[in-house]
Amino acid sequence: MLLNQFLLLAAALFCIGVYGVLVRRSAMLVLMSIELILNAVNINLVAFGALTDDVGGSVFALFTIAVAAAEVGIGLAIVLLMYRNRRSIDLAQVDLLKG
Amino acid sequence: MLAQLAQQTESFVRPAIDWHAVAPELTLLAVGALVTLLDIVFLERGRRFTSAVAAVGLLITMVPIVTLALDGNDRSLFSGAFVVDNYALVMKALFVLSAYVVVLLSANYVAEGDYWENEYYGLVLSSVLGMVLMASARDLITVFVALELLSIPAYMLASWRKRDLKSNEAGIKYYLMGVFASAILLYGMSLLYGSAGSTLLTDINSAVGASGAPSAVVVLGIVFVVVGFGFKVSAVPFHTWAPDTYEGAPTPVTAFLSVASKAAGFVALMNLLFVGFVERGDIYEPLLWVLAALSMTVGNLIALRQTNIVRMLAYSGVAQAGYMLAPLAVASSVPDTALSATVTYLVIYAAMNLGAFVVVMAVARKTRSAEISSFNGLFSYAPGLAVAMSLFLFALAGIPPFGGWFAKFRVMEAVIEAETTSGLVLGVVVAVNSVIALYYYARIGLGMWANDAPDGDLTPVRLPFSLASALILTGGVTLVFGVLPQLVGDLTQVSLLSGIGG
Amino acid sequence: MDFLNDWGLTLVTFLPLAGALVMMAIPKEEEKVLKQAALLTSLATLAAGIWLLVEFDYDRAGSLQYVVDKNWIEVIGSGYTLGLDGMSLPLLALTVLVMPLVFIYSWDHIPSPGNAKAFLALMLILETGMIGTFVAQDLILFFVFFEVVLLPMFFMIAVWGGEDRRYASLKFFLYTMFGSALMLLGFLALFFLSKDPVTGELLRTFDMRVLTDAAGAGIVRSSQLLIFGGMFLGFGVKVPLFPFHTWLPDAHTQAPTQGSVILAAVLLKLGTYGFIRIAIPMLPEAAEAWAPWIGLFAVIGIIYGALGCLAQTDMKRLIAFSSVAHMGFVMLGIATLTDFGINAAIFGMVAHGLITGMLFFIAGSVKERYHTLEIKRLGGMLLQAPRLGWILGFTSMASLGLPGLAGFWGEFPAILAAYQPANGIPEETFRGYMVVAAIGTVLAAGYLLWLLQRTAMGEPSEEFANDPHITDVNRFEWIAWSPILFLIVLFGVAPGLIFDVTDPAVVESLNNCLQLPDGCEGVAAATTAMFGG
Amino acid sequence: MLSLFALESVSEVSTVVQDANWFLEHAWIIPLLPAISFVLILFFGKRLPKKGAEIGITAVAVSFLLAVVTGWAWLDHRDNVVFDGGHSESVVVDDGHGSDDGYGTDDGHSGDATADEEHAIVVDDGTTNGDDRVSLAVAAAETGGKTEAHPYVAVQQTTQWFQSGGVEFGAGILVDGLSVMMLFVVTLISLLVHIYSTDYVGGDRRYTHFFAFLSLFTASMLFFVLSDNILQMIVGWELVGVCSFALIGHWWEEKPNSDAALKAFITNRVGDVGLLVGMITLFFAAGGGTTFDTVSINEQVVQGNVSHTALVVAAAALTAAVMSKSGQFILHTWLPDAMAGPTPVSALIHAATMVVAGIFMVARLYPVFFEGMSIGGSSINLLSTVGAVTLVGAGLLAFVQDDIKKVLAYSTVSQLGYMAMALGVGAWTAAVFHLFTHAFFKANLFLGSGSVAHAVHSFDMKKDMGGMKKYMPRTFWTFLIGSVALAGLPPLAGFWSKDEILVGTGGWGLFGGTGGNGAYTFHLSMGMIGAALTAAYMTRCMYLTFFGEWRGGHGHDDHGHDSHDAHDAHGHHGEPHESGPRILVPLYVLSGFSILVGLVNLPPGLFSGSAKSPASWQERFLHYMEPAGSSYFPAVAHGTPSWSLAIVSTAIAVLGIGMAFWYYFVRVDRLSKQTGQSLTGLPNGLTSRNRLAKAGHTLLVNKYYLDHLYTGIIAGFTKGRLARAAYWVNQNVLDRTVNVAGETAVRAGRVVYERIDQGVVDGLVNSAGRVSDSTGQELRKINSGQVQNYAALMFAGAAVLAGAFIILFAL
Repeated sequence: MLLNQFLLLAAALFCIGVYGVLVRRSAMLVLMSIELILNAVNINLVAFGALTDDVGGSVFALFTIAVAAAEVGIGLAIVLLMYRNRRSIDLAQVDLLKG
Repeated sequence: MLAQLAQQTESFVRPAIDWHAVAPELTLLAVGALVTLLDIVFLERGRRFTSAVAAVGLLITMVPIVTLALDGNDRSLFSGAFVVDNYALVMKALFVLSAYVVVLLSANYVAEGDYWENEYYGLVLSSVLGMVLMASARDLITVFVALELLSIPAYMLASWRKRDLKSNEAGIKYYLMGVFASAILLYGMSLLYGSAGSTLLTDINSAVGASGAPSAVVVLGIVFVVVGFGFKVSAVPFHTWAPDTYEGAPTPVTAFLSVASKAAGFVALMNLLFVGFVERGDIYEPLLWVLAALSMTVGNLIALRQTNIVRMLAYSGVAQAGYMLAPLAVASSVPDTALSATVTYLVIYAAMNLGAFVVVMAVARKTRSAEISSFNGLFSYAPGLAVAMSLFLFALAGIPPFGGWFAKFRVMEAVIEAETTSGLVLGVVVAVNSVIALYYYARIGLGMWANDAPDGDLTPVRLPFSLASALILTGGVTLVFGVLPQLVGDLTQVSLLSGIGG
Repeated sequence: MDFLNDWGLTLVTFLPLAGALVMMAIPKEEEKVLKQAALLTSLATLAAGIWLLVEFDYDRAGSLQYVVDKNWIEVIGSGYTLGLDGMSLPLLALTVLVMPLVFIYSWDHIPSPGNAKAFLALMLILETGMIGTFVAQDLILFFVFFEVVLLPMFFMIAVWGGEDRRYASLKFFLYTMFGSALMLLGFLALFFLSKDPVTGELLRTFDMRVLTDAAGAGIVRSSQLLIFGGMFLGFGVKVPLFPFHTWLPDAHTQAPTQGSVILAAVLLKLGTYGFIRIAIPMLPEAAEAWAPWIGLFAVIGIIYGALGCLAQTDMKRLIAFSSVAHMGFVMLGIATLTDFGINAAIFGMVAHGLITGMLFFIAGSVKERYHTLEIKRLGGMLLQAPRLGWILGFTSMASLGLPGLAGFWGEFPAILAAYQPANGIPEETFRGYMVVAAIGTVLAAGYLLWLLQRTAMGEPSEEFANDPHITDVNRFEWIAWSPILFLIVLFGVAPGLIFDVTDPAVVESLNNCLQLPDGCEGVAAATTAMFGG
Repeated sequence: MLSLFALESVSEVSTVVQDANWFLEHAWIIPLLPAISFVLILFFGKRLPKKGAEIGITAVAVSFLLAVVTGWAWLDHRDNVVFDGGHSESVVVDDGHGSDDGYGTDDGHSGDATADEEHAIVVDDGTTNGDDRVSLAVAAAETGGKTEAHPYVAVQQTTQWFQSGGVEFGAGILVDGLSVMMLFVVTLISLLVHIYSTDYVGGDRRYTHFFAFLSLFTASMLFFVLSDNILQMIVGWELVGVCSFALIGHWWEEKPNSDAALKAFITNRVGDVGLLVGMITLFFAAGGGTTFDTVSINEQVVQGNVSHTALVVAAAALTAAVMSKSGQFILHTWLPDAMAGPTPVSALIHAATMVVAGIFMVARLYPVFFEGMSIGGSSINLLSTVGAVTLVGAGLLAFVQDDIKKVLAYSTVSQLGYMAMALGVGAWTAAVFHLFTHAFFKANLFLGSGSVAHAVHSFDMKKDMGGMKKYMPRTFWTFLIGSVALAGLPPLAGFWSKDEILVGTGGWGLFGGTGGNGAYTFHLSMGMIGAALTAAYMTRCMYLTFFGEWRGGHGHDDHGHDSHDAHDAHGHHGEPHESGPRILVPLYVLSGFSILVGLVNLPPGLFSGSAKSPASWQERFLHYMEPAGSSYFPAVAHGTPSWSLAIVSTAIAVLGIGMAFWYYFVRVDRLSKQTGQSLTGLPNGLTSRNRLAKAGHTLLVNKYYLDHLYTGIIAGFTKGRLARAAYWVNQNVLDRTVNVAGETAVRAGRVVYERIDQGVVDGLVNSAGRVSDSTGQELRKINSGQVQNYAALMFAGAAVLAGAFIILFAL
């Protein structure tokens, strides 16, 4: 019974994260939303791991956290570049390449 | 306190490592480290030899791969999470060699640019390391780590030209879509882990493969995983990033993305399909059928209208991904043929596409533009290049005697061997699509031969040594695979099922 | 003799390719040397061809000779097998003969953008593709050569063609590619489904000989029909059969003279050869089911082609449409599935190759002199260039099927065979086809003589009245044309030369149909009902 | 006198032999010589002194001699091929046929002759002393006065041409009475035409071409005549068609000439459709799908083991071929237009030889027609009706022609109608005999008209001729002989052959039936009318050309609408003068034949066995020509000639002449003397009536013309309104339908090409291209550049797929 609550929480977090990515115009907030999704996944993993008291789940979560950190670093670097070149981090203006 | 800690860890027993199996990865790691070290030590002066070191390093990594191949028997470490079998070795060789060609491509391209050059090779090598790892990954965590290891450097490579808006935009788009897709993939993996209780693909297969209707969690898991890799492979509807990123990114990086990272995507997808949920064919076959048909048709249709050669090659890549997905759509009925068909296609596709990019870069050196019209009259001032480009284009279109025909033949063979109506329909779709594709390939060929050069200047194109050698390598491979397909046939006669059985 | 046995066919197939590679070495400027090299290669191939013909054992014409069987791609079970028998011999001879003549003709007729090196090299590659297709005895090898032919022809039309050559070349390439892609699906299905008639286990081979002996045993009828459908599309496009013919007029009108001659003389025969070598012997049951439809399309083609010709204003386009009509007769001969009909078809192929090739040569020379092929503007050729006029008259007589010339022996036996098709096929329908085909000959006389009247007879139009460079036939043209004219008469007077060679091979290829348990009747009921014969 | 002939029983065994007199065996040399001469003229003609003419003439002359000798050998072969003296040779009966008397053919020399099986029946060969006596017991007792001891044995030589798909393609010659007669006619007239053309076509630019094609024509006609299988007939048939195309279009500079040539060839090809279908049906139904051999096909038909429907189809199809080739009613329009060719061509091809090819084919395959049309016993069938209609129709049309050659052309069409009717009613010998005689006097007339036209450089009787009697007496006399022969006045040739035909119709019930195969009274009456018409228009033609004053030459310089003789170098004006010897000699020879040739086939009953015409003299032509009693000829009944019919037919001919004579010679002549200019007709009567005729609706002219009423009704009417109406019908209905057919084909072609080909079929292909192009354009919009749209698309794809698969599989 306990598991469902966790899964539901993770699913909710996941949807909020996705919503954030799709709607927010500022690159920073999109990055944050992605972090949100990744954390939702962590909850999932840990919940499953706990259910079957198998260490794999938490190991997987650890890896996810490490990778998420790396990604955010790179993400921020790229957004910084964007700011330096365009003076704004509004994703809507980024449409030079299309068609 | 420290002792207590140490005491707890005695119970931790170090897993036995078969160093020979891990040799390729280690050598790559060493080369990457060396390049970074050189960059730090020599700073500016290092510009000249970093690319040479990277190239030589890649060739050195081929040595352990070849020894492992000669050794012949499959090896498995970490209780099956890391497997080195023929299939893995072929893919590792493919990644390393395509990386080698990309390094050849970028040798003077990057040098001519005014950006800091050395990190470029470091990133490329680390990305290749990720791909090589992916080839042997048979465990969710390893797959995920390998995927991220090859993607993150790729995001940076995509936005390599810091001050150029287009490269920056390419980087943003690739990054955001990439991270979003891997998030979805991760979510799917977590569900799979949940239902199987272990991250090992073989365990997942036994859990997921239970007979009877699969639970919603399993279905969702599989779909999200396939979506994740669908992005990587640029299958429609997850392909939208590809054209913009290819156009924005520097051309060698585009070549790298379109060949190596797409191949890595396929490797991951195949690992999961053939090892992870091989019994669950009833779910992923229709899924992949839809993706394959969509990718082929949409990719080709959009490519008809392109005016920029790189965007056209992007969409052509999307269509080729569709062709490669086709055998996977009948994988459960004819697993071995499907696998070897896709692997063959990957190998030949790598040669053809890299060759095409070589010529694109060579022409860009003179015309300074990637527009298709800039190719007009190429035959009049650079007949060699024109013939080479025609060779690659008609290979991509699947016209014998160039390599592509055998790749497409193997795909059609797999699809027909399945003897299912969906297989047959997919075969017809492949046939129709190869005709649509032929239109835009032939149109460029036409332009090169029939039209006259833009504003008539006929100064011949001077090829630097590295570009020339890359051209000869890829051209030779494409022609040889076309005329003597048996070579690539022996190479790609692989099977993943033995992994589970063995 | 044994050199010939194992190297003969490989030599004759790849000699032109070797010549093309040698020409790569010669620099672009020395056109003369290039032309000599090309001519020399094609003559060497001709010599090799003749040597093969001489050594060919004619009383065993039914069985394959000079068989070469090496492995090529084991992984998909396809081998490098070549062989020559009565059916492919005349077509090989035709190819090997026409090519040197084309090279002689192009001695001083290199079309507009020049670049003789590429033009001649492409033609040599084309020759390899054509010869390869006729001698291949393995489905995949056949497919490869079948497609290799496309590329050089595409470039010849695209680069050296007429005004809207791009549209025509692309259309030609896409159309044929579509057909051959579906044909490949048919080959694959045949590969996977055909079973050994005796043991019943899967054959899994592309070797034509084995598949012909198996004759589609074990494949359930519906899939046989489907496979034959794929092959029908693939070959039908090439023939060109009625609904798939729209690429031919454009391709011919835009192609350079040499291109049209080769296209008409040999390329159209790949399709029909495919039918008699692959489609019919390997799937006899399906062949019977499809025969009335093939006959119907063939007959429509005859009338449709003729009506098309009557409407043309451009001479070359008219000749192209006449090819549609002629190939209609050939396909009618094939549709009867009798050895008499198929013999007539093969003869029709050779005759059409010579005659229409000749017509295109003349069209090319007229274009060379008048710079237009607009029939309205031409006229009075018999006055200004009498020999050219008479040759046009002679060839159009041959083309409309005047007995005593080659054309007649292609059409008359086909009409004769249509009276009594193989016993599995509805006879009344085919007798209807026979009458329509006979009416077709009248239309043929109509459009050909009308063309002759408008171009050759009458007074020359004032535009060209005293045009200096409308000269009569020059030296190279005579050398290039006289063998063809001689052969048209020779085959007209002594058709036995071809019939004796092809007859045993055709009987051999058709005897599977007779071995079917219920002969060919089994299918009759279904087809008559379906077709309402 | 009245005894009907008993039907001779038909022999079971094939009466064809391989070896006979050397000339009969090697008759194939005759066509070979002109063929060689064609090749020689083509290549070396230009350089020879006489520019090729001499090769042509020598070749035809030698062939003619050979033909004569072969004819002689045939007569000898026909006579003493049988019984030498009293004793009869013992005959080994062939196993298959249990008939009372078997026929044995000497197969001794099987060495050289390739006799195929069912023909060779071994007989203990008697002593073969040169004339290969073959002992044949007479099948049935010959009735009637003649003791016909000798059966009719043809000579056949076949070699295997090639073999395809189990079918034997043989090539060979079949020499019997019919072919020998044709050989003689073709070579003789061709020789005379050759000589004639050396003068007539003298200055022409393409003189050598003309002779080349003349030789080719002769060769192909001879090849056609000698052919022993129906395939060879088709080949000969079409080769002859091509030569006529080339020769009609000899002056192809003017469009009307090349139009005429085109029309001739295409109409022949229309007939060829019938020929092809007919021959193929025969090949399968009668030849058993293995052989084309005429003799075996005929035998199968005669023995009755061929289905009647197949025979009806074959006969109908072959009749269509005859209608086109021999200018029968519906498809005759090309023949008058073919007059655009030079006159020698018209004489040789469109009078004597080519146009009778159709008749020859019917004669050769007579059993097919006899059974197919069930000629014996019925009173009407397709062939005879077509013949009769053509006979009268063409006769009428001949009345209104101004061009002398057109008159003769329509007269040829009508005479061909005669022959077709004769064959249709079963009078085989009469038809062949009429063909034989007609060739001579029609060629004579054509060459005569050529000689006149040569002098006045136009063919238009009304404008440029008249009174030629004074200027060209010799041509006048030969032309007169020809016309009288054509009109059918006794003792000349025309009378005998026409009378035979009328006898053959068997319709003459008044004074006792004349026998024959059925009561064809309708055809008899048409024949009679035809005879009258022929006589009438020939008199008109004679008057307009030779009598009255010369109308041409003074003042008007235009040379008539279709006088293409202007091409001759020597186009001088001034008084017309007699033609040179090379034109006149052929005329003399032909008129001589026109007189004598009729006597060849004196009807037996006529002189009731009087000493003057002993039995051996009577019906020589029948004796030598008709393969009575042979295996490949049906049992045909022969009509007995009767006095009364002969007298009535002559009277009608005289009546025809009289009427025309009275109208022209008396009234027009008197009027033209009064008015001083030489008129070509009664100005007030005819022209006014012409207008009336042309209107065709107004009531008869008011009374004061009543005195003309009588002549108007009989002479005028037939000459005026009816003939003009017939001509109008011919031009506007028949001829136009042929031209309209051509135009509709072209228009249909354009419609098919523009609408269907470019529109539908090609359209589909192009539209497929356009559709994929535009969808490509739409799909491009997916890449809007907004990265968040991409993310949305991706997630939407994932969500949709997940949802669908869960619903499909998991629930």
